Amino acid sequence: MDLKYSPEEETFRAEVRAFFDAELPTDIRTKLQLERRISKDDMVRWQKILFRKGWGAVNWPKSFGGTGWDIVQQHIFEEERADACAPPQNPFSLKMLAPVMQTFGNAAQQEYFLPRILSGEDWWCQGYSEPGSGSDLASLRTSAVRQGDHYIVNGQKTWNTMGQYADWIFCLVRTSSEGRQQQGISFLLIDMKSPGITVRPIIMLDGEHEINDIFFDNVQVPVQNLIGEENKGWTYAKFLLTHERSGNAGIGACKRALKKLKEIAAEQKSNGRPLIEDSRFRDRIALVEMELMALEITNLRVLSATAKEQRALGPEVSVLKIKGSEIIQQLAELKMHALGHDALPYVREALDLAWVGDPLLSAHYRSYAPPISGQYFNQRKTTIYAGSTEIQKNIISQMILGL
Amino acid sequence: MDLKYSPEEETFRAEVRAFFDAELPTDIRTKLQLERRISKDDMVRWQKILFRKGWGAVNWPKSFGGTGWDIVQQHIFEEERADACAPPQNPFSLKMLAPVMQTFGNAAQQEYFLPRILSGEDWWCQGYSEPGSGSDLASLRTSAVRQGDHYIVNGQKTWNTMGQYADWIFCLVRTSSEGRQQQGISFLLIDMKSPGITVRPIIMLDGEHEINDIFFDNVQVPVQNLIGEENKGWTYAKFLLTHERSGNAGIGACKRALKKLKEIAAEQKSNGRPLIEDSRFRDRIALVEMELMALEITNLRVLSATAKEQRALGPEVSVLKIKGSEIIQQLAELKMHALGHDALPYVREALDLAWVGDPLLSAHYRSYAPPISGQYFNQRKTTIYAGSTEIQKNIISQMILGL
Amino acid sequence: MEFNYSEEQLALQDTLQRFISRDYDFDKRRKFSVSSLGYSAEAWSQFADLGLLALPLPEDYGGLGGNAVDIMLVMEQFGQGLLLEPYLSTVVICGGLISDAASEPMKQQLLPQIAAGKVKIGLAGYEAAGRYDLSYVACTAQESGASRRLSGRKTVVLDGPSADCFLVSARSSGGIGDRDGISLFLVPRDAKGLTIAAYPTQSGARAADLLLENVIVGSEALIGAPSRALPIIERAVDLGVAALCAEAVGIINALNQATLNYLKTRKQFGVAIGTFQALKHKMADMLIAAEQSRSMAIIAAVHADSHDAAERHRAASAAKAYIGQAGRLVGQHAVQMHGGMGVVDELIVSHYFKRLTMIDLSFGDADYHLASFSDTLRPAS
Amino acid sequence: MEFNYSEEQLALQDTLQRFISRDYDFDKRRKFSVSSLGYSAEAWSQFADLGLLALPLPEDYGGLGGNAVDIMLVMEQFGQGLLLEPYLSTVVICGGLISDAASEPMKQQLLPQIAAGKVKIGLAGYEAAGRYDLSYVACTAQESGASRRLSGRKTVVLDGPSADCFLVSARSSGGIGDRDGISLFLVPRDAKGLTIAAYPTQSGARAADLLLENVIVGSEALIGAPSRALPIIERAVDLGVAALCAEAVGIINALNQATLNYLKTRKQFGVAIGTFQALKHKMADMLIAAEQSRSMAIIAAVHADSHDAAERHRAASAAKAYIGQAGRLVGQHAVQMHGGMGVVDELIVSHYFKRLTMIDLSFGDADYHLASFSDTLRPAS
Repeated sequence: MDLKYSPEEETFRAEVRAFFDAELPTDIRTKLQLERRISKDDMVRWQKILFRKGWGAVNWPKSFGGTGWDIVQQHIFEEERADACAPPQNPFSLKMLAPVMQTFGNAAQQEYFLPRILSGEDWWCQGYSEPGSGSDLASLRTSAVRQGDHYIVNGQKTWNTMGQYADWIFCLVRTSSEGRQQQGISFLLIDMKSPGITVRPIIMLDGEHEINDIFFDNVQVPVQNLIGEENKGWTYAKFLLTHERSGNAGIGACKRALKKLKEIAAEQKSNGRPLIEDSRFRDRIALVEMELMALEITNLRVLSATAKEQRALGPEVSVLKIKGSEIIQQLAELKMHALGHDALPYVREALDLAWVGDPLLSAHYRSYAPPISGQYFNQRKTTIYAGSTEIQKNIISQMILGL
Repeated sequence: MDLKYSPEEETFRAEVRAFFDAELPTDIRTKLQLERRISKDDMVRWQKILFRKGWGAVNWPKSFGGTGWDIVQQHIFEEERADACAPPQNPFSLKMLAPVMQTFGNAAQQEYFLPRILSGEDWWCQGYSEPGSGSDLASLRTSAVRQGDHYIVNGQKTWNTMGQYADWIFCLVRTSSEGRQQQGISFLLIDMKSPGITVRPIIMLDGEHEINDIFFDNVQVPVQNLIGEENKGWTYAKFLLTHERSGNAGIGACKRALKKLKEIAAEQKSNGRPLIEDSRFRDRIALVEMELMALEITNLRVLSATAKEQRALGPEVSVLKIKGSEIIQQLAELKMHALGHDALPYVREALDLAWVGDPLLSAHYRSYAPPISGQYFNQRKTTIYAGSTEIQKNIISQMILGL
Repeated sequence: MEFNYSEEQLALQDTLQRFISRDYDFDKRRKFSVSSLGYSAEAWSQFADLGLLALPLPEDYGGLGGNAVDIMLVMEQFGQGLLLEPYLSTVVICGGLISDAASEPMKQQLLPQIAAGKVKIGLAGYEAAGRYDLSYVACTAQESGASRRLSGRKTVVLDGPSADCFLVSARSSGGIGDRDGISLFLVPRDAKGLTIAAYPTQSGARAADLLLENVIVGSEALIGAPSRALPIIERAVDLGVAALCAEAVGIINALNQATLNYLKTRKQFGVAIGTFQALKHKMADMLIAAEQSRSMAIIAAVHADSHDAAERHRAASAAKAYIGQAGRLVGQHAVQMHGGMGVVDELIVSHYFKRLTMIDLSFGDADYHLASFSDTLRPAS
Repeated sequence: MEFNYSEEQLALQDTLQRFISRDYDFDKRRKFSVSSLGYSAEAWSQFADLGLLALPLPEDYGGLGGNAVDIMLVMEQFGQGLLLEPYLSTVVICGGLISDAASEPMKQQLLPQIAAGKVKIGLAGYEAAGRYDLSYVACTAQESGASRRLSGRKTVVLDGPSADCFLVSARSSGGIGDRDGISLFLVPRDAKGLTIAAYPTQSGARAADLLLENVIVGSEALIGAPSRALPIIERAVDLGVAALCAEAVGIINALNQATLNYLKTRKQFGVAIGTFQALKHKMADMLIAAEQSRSMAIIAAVHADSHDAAERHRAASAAKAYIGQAGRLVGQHAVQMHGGMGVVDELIVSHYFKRLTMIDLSFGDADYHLASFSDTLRPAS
């Protein structure tokens, strides 16, 4: 038993870190350091930089232009990314759609779409959930009716993240009402510029616009945009969901948030002394840090076992998803509590890096304070989306415990 | 809104306290103060003293020789009892059987049994649970077959508390297998001296003998020992269970345990200083004390509402049972943690007041330490018996929330 | 012992409930929140007409002589309706403080005005580096003849933007953390040298930071004895804490009701999600938390009028700490059980959740009050 | 990175598992526990034959030169089987301490004996008033010529009744709580002036309190530098803590297995209770706790051999604190889900529960180690 990374892995980490130091644009880095808003443009700029380096898709096989990195390398890359305050890449195209397309898509689809994802040319979003179908995804009702060379799509998708920027959307649609719900579902690629698509913003509880309702009114979709076979979409969907869950432990993001929490607790004062010297608050930090220490090893144990056994990630990722989301929520909550009264102000403009701030507001309010309460509110979603904690526990009790 | 007791109630409290000061035998008081074993004899002695005072049954109407006290007076009596370190009375006869007998029993039964309970002459135990029937009580299988003037009883009861001392046992038995499980149950009074009864001790995890298995092998029970009607026993059983749950908040016992915890935390040392000066441990005490402050008021709110509306206690007692059992468990756990290493020794003899102790053992081990770890282990039962916490939550969600 | 509201109290509760459903539904509340004022001026004058603003003030000064239990009843409705008006600041805390400790002329001048809804006042008692400690006062009050010159910063003054004047704590003597040496002054918003940085809060109300640069006030502006103001400020804040606890209880019950309805109506896998035992038991936990929180709010209210400062503060801290934790449990469960619908701005659920969170963070969070309650368990040595 | 045991380690694990199922089932364990010795002398000599006792000791002294991960593997099985033998005291802690710091002759004398199962040693490091603080040493070591006179009390010396000798910490200089001034001495059980009060423990093993009255020891009894023994004691205790964490992980997994079986077989209301979602989700929480605890035990074991004292102690404290909490959750849930069967002496479940509880209370409970981990987060100032 040995927790040390191999010399090769350490060299790899150094290379990644050096690259981030050299290539990550300062304005983007600063935005992430101060946890301010980042734009689609920021993310695309970064994707193009990674693409030039040949790191456009860290989870793809070389054959499709990916890095072909093993699962530990991907973990190291993600850890360094978070630590370097580099933006995440678009997960919908790289982590969700691409594996499906590479496994079930046809040559034409692979040749056209994958390079455009890699280069940052196309921005993809996801069309899964519907108002009536959250945890019970298979009950979806958006219909696609075959008419000649097209499907005519009607219905509504919701909880669509960053669709307001998207060139394309991949959707689960109902192409048959025969048999079990799961049997009538197909996987369609839809051009967001198609007539009949309306994007309606959904404002989150933190006041930000990151998700949308998307309405389809007789939208024409060429049949060649069907992935795999008609009515086989549920198979592809489940395949995608496992890939989505992988890496959901978010160790890198948690470590970054813990670091930030400690900085804030050292800055904030309680009765004139640094808050972190208050043993009660320090204990709260300690409890989360211990949980994170454990999860980092649990995560690596799962990854290395999976790698060793050459298999896809199994239900054990539910453990990672549950713990990872709890930890990131607890860290967000502690950051907020570290602020005390200073968590109360809500200054939307302050979330833009450009904002210079009212000189009257206490100094820290012009540095780390503005995004923090909003983050706590926003992070409540992490135990809800991508399979709520309740769903994950159902998966564990059924697929691991056999209950 | 007013939390103060009325002058009459305060006078009553003073009277109760004075009585305990004057009449409670010192040896019994000391046993409870030091949380040592008490014997059946101690409890019977105390019952006779209460009986002489006319306080033999605080929850009975005057017509049956009870005190006729209202629900608040009963609460005050119980609080003072715990605080004075007086023993509890036998709940099986006074709180469970008696109300059933007074409501559904016939005159002959009432005239024969109730006075003997009051005077401490008869010791009763309960025959409800069976190995296969815990939470699912109605599935009980112990059978009573009518033969002339007798029922012939066969089967096994378990989790029988203090049956080793009992003169009588009241049992739920199956007199019919027709219709729904609940419809074939009857309520029988059985003389423990009857041939065919075997009592087998069950040792609890703390090493103590407080419960038993009771086996019935063709036990003859005169038909006049049937309560109410044959096959109507389930109605009486449910009636009894509500009465059992009432007062399960155990405020008095919790307050007494909290007091003890604080004494121990003031005695025990951490690095030479009193443990209670350690803010981390003190916070643990504070959290339970707050919970208890709240429960005391919640309990009184329930009692006074019930009294005002002249009704029996409803499902809200489930709230009291859940919280009361959690609090008494947390207090037992904190008492154990206050001991640190000193919680490890297990000296059975030390639980007897007579034991003088090995002078070598640290002094406190001859005062408060011996029973404490065992109490923590033993108290785990409180969230299991009389309707487990899970059952109580089912009751709340069904009967209060309508889920 | 009596745990129910009196007839008059129930009548008032009923009036408030009807007012909210008629004039203060969630859509209206949303508009008030984003209006320039940040609340409804109309509602405020209606509160004056209803006698709400006079309720806790002494009868000799145009008040109705109500007590902390009356305030509890009102604040519970403020919670249910997520009302934005500066009742806590102006009526409960500053009204209480002035009734308690102000000079006769100041009472004559201000209390009838508060009752009539003509004057609003904010408490400027906290400073950034002091966190929740009212004795941390770096803001200075220098004598210059009969008057005082105030200089320093005050942070997150609730309802500050709409206040006509402020009660400002400043140090006449002693070191920054000393309990002695703190004085309290009435400062009009237009005072020379006073700058106000206004902003919205996370729960849709308004607050402000204050900068005082040589603000001159006369001796008539003094409230309570010079250098001896901390106890009266603490008393008013305990009263405010009890009121906040009642508001939280109102929200907790509203959230439980909303969640229960959602569990009964939202279907997944073909059945109402309220049929899943894991959610049933969580809902049961929420009910228990609500009942225990109400008991704590009662304790805080009943002791808030007590003149035994230690007992009063102990009750307030226990209640605030307990309800801070219970509110966290209920708020997080309610959002979680609403799934996606719990994290969008559209439904009131997320607004209840945010307000509960901000209540915990106001006037000392759960950990702060746990600490001050815990310290009372120390054996007097 | 490698998270699996090596081939040899797996072979050893397999041997131990077979040993337990053959010679140490629950009924046998019960007999050993109430025997006069309190454990199985036969098992102990088998451990010697299997090389378990030599495992972590240095090769130069008849040991096998194993590391903390080997100990982890062994202790995990000790947990699974609720083994009672004094492995932790004699081999892990005292064996480690002697290998680490004893004089050459003492190593020559004791280590081969330990490996052969001929000598058992207990650590007498704690005193009643010191709680979990190893620097709290009131027991005195007075110089008298070449020898020392030891006087004082030591509390809860694990496996003390069967120990042939003790490692006793005593103060040569400084105040009671000072880190400096503590020396460590080897004291035979028959030493004149030493009285041993033996008793069983709550988890079925044995322990003792020691009274030392002018116990004379020569300079050859000294372990490590005089007055400088605390760091070597702390290192050995960290090793013991890592071992206890592994034992706890063994118990946690055994409890989860037992509970899962019970959920699948116990029927109520006509169905297996494992079909109730509330219990399913609790069981899922227990699985998560077990996985996280294993990760923590690995961290503690891998760092236990580190010579960076701060890093080693930090890992040990984090693991002990985390596993203390996780063990509490698993133990209490397991008992609760077993209902009445969880609180009786008859089933092994309650014995696992009691052992987990006592592990938490040994060598510092969860709160103690949380505090010492938390203190490492203080910015160096």
